[in-house]
Amino acid sequence: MTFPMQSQHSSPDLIVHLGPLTLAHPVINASGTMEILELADVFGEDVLKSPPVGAYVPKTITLKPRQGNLPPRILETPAGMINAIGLSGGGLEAFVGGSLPRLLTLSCPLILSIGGFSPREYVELAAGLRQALQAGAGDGWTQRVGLELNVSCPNVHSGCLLIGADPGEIEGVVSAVRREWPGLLITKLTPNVTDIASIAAAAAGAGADAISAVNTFKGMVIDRRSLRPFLGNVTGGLSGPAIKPLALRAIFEIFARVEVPVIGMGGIRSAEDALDFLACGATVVAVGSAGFTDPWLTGRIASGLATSLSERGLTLRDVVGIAHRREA
Amino acid sequence: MTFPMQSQHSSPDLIVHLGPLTLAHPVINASGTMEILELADVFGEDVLKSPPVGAYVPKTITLKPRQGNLPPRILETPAGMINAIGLSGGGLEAFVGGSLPRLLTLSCPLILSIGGFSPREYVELAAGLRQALQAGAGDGWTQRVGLELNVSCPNVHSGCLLIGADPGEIEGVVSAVRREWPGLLITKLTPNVTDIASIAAAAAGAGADAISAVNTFKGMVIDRRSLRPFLGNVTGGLSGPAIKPLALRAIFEIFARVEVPVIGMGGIRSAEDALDFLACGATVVAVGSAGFTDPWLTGRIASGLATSLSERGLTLRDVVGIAHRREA
Amino acid sequence: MPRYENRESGHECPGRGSRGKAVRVFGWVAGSERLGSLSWLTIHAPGFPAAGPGQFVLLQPEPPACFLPRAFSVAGQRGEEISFLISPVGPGTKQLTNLREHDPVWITGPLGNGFDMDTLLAPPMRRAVLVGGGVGAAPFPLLLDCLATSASGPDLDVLVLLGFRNSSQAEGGQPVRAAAARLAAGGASCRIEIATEDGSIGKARLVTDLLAAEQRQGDRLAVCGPQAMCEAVWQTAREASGLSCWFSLEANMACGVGSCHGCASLRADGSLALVCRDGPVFTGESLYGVGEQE
Amino acid sequence: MPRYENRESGHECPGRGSRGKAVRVFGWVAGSERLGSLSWLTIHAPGFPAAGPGQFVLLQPEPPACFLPRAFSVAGQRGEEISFLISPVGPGTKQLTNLREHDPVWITGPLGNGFDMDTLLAPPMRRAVLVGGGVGAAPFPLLLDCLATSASGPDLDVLVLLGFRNSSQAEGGQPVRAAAARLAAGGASCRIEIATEDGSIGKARLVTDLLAAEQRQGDRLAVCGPQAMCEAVWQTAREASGLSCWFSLEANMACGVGSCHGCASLRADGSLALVCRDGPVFTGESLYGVGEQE
Ligand SMILES: Cc1cc2nc3c(=O)[nH]c(=O)nc-3n(C[C@H](O)[C@H](O)[C@H](O)COP(=O)(O)OP(=O)(O)OC[C@H]3O[C@@H](n4cnc5c(N)ncnc54)[C@H](O)[C@@H]3O)c2cc1C
Ligand SMILES: Cc1cc2nc3c(=O)[nH]c(=O)nc-3n(C[C@H](O)[C@H](O)[C@H](O)COP(=O)(O)OP(=O)(O)OC[C@H]3O[C@@H](n4cnc5c(N)ncnc54)[C@H](O)[C@@H]3O)c2cc1C
Ligand SMILES: Cc1cc2nc3c(=O)[nH]c(=O)nc-3n(C[C@H](O)[C@H](O)[C@H](O)COP(=O)(O)O)c2cc1C
Ligand SMILES: Cc1cc2nc3c(=O)[nH]c(=O)nc-3n(C[C@H](O)[C@H](O)[C@H](O)COP(=O)(O)O)c2cc1C
Ligand code: FES
Ligand code: FES
Repeated sequence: MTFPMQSQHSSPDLIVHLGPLTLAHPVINASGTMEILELADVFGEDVLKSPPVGAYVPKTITLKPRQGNLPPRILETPAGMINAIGLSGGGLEAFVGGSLPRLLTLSCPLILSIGGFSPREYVELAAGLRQALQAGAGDGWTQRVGLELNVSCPNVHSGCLLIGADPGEIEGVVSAVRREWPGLLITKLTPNVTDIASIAAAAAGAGADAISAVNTFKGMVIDRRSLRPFLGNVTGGLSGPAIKPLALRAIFEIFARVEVPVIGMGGIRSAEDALDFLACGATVVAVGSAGFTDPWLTGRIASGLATSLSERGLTLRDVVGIAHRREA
Repeated sequence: MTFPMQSQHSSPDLIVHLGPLTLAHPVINASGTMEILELADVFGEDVLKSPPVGAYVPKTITLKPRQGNLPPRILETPAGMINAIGLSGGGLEAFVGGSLPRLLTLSCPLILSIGGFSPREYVELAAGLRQALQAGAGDGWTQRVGLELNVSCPNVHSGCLLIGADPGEIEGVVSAVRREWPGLLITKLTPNVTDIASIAAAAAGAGADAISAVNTFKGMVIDRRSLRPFLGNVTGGLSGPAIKPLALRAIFEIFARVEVPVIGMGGIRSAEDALDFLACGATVVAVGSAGFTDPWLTGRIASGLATSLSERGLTLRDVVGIAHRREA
Repeated sequence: MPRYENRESGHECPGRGSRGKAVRVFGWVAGSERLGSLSWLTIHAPGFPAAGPGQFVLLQPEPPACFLPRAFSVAGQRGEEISFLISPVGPGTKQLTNLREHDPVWITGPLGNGFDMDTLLAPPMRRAVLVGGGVGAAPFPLLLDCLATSASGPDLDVLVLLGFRNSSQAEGGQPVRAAAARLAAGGASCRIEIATEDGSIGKARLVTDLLAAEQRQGDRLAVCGPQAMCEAVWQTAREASGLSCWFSLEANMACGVGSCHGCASLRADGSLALVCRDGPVFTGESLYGVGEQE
Repeated sequence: MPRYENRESGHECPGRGSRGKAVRVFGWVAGSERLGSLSWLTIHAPGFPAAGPGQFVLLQPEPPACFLPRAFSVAGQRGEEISFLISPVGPGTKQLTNLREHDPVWITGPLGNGFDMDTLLAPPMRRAVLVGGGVGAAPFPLLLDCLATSASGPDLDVLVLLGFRNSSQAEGGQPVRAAAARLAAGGASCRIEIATEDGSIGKARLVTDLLAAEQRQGDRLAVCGPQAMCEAVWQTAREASGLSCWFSLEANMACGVGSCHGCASLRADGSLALVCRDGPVFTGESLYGVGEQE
């Protein structure tokens, strides 16, 4: 099995700090697009020993178990894909009892994504995870585990998307979770808004340590035979290279507005794409749908970044936000 | 030169009424993407004698002449393109004195698109065009000429985009123009908003006879060499197949909210794509960027629609909005 | 001589033990043949492990015409040469069937559970019946080769029922014929019946007509084909008694490995299964339940 | 024998009168040859009218790898066979240079103004100097063929200066050589000089070094190449007196016909020209002005 050279993608040039977390390189996976325990089942345990990601982000965890939306749930679209999974998973208890202990053995930091259907649910999820980590992860766990608030899933019919589109709601959720969660707190934003930068500012103002953007763009597909909505859920979220220019614009605007670090994503499939996001202001980049094609893509992109930076004679630090500065 | 069979795309099955206008078929061009007088210069006058479009929409007219943004202004993106033209053109006077008389000889209806930098400019533009048409287009011109308010261009730094994102501003502009313009009045919306349906409702409430959607999605591209913004204008508008799922969702939501007819566009390049938009609720569809590849695409799509409808045993009327109804 | 012909049935069936051994490797086209409206594509995939019958792979040519790779049943394997039976229905399958020798292709697999040979052959074994519709015949050459190398190979009684739209699609059945001949050459009893919907071969009938005429108590059915055919097979099979059925399902996939949760399929009990991880092979009971026929 | 060799210079140059006569037709690849790092692609385009030198077309293979077609100078024409010199720099050009015979391609053209032969040859005509950088040599085979068929053909004095990155790219100059030979065969005086940046042919120099050494008062320059080269040629040419220069520009294009206003290029006076409609050929003065050299 081809595996990115560990020596390259953990090269010191690529180390980034995201609050208390230290990442060997700035390329992580996007929530919901890489289940590393499933990869281990299919490809073998090696992936757990040397994960290709700078930090690992599991699928968004909900309070209760959820099946998600009815099929069909995905379809390829021009240069992208649409999905309407609708947050499926075993819920908090199953996660804490099942996956979490195994994930805590990973050599890279862990960023846990949570999604609630009310502000209260976010708080319960954060509190539940904090308790589990305090009990099972040993001292200093806040240096290895962060929390991402998914207030941006377009595929559930109540709750998080509505929160994600309103600065006031965002403030409420973020500040409530902030009181429960001592570690790195990230807020993941939806791009389906008029002004994403002001939502980012609201989240940062309420105590978010970092902003993650973008979640998917709300779209739909028509079934060619019936001329009815193709997806079981009618609408879904668009991702992949198709949305990259839109995501870059969002990162550019957020970086210009807030001081906290930005995790950028949307259509990344190469080191060049990753550079684009760094240039717009992302400190860390995430690979989503393109990782379906190649589960090791994050590692390959990290290697490519190292090469590209050294060819350009630039450091990571030089590049982050460079698109905001005039040419020398 | 290959030309769509006139017999097919003016087949009576495809005739649509858009307010007082009668279109031989429901496939028009999107403003700014087909300059029919230029086509005549390059390919010959035939295109003026039998235009491939159901109605012809020239580029958005501004009050004063404008050069538009600095180059580069366009780039291909995955399954699409980004542009930052920024409304270039000779302005109202040049249009009225130059192109308008020739365009009035077209055999299809004309939809004039205007863009202002303040509500006042929209009113002046509408009044100027009305006067020119009253003077030069003969009685009954309102049956041949409509007006589209472009309140949605993402590539100019003041004015229309701001108007297009705010229901209150929209109401102001539409109702002011409504007083000046006796004919068909269309409002073209930007998709760069949290809730496009409520903007559509505001426009319809203020007197718009139809809604046109979508204009381009605001995005940006990074120059690979300099890592600075590629476009002269920093940001630009994304169009093409990449955005089709997003545009369909917008049409679906607008149709569910307003009673007036919808002109749907965003990534259409085939009769199947056109059907998707009709199914979501568009009465008329517009071809934008895909027409750059083939200036006769509108006519071909109309032919394809006729074939596809007859294969399915459906009329245009059956199809419009069918995605909102349960399967029989 | 076509690639699927006249080869020894040399495939060592790995059983269901191939989990944890999948790879993603860069291979190339070793051969491509039109079989009527279908195609037989062979990829040379360095280091690719032995696939079980009913397992699948993800294929993506380089450069790809599509964003996502596409899923295909392993139809045959000889060491590092993996073959597929492909129906060109859209851009992904069209690109694959138009590839030429040496064109590069990424291949990920083997994936999924596949047919459980131990259960299929568990005593009291009477007869294995393979039911395929169209390109659903794809997993059967490998399945037949695995039967040929199984311990009970020479004692087997195997019936293959294939339904095709027309004679052009039926040409896609040739690799199945070839594998059946190899199995029979080893001493097993193996018969193939073919139905075409348009009657271009024999009279016009469906594969379920063949099944209704042939099925016997105790038959073990391995089924692969369009959803409507699978449901019809289940209805037909329930009219006989004591039949066991395994169905290989399709679903739109993105990752193929359980990461995306996109390939969900509804089970009889209302729960959702992931076709790539929990399948693609499911028992008839789990999919369609044991309730009354409507 | 390569396609660009040993043919009569049979092209009837249409002058600038081809506006209004462009077509969009479905053609196919009649031939494709690698010339070092460049490619010579010939499309059979039924009904395609005669193109003038410096005019361009839009090409898009079917199915296309890119959303938009790509612009290419017409490099040669024999009736309905149109040839292009292509440098594979990105997905569009790579798809084109990888096409094989009979592969289908949409072609739109001829587009743009092209070099104005009447002005180029207007008395007092001294010498025509063709200056090309890299794939900027593309329009010259057609330009030379047009010169060969022009009234003053046999009396002409023509100098061709080509700059390439290295010897591999310089192989792309062969069609220019072949056309120059055809022109010389008709009696004209025609010489070619080649410079390579890495010195892999002769010593390392730029095409502007050649120009500086060769240029004479009254030369008429037709220039095509990267933007930096064009500017350097303008600076060099202004050191001699009485030179006239025409530059063929590139710009990202979508429509190629004046519909999208995307291909704008800044002129010396601060106004914007559309490269596809107002160009691609512009005078040096209009682009770079007549002001002082910085
Ligand atoms: C486990 C498994 C095994 C498989 N094995 C084989 C095999 O051995 N051989 C084989 O040929 N195929 C096999 N398939 C099917 C194969 O994966 C698909 O045919 C392939 O993905 C099609 O890709 P495409 O790009 O050609 O078509 P696509 O364009 O991706 O179309 C895919 C399917 O979706 C439908 N579709 C796409 N868009 C729409 C829309 N807007 N409305 C309605 N329907 C739409 C199409 O009709 C088509 O059926 C298998 C699938 C699975 C899951
Ligand atoms: C009138 C005219 C005539 C021409 N004649 C010829 C000819 O005869 N032969 C020939 O080979 N070419 C010619 N060209 C150029 C040719 O059209 C381009 O090379 C072609 O469009 C490239 O397409 P592509 O898909 O291969 O590359 P693309 O990927 O489209 O790249 C196109 C160009 O844009 C740049 N680019 C793309 N994305 C970015 C980014 N994010 N940041 C910075 N830069 C970027 C690339 O570096 C490249 O130079 C001509 C162009 C014009 C306008
Ligand atoms: C199938 C699928 C499932 C996803 N699930 C989640 C999720 O559970 N939580 C979340 O925050 N984002 C989820 N996303 C969004 C991605 O994390 C990411 O924000 C988005 O896909 C954009 O990145 P991409 O274009 O690289 O895919 C999902 C995306 C896809 C395609
Ligand atoms: C180059 C270009 C120029 C455009 N100019 C205008 C314009 O002048 N007025 C306008 O209302 N829309 C303009 N648009 C937007 C289109 O009319 C259309 O709304 C958009 O491109 C989506 O359709 P498409 O995906 O089919 O291109 C322009 C789009 C492009 C690509
Ligand atoms: S295809 Fe991704 S979970 Fe099955
Ligand atoms: S390329 Fe569209 S105007 Fe020139």
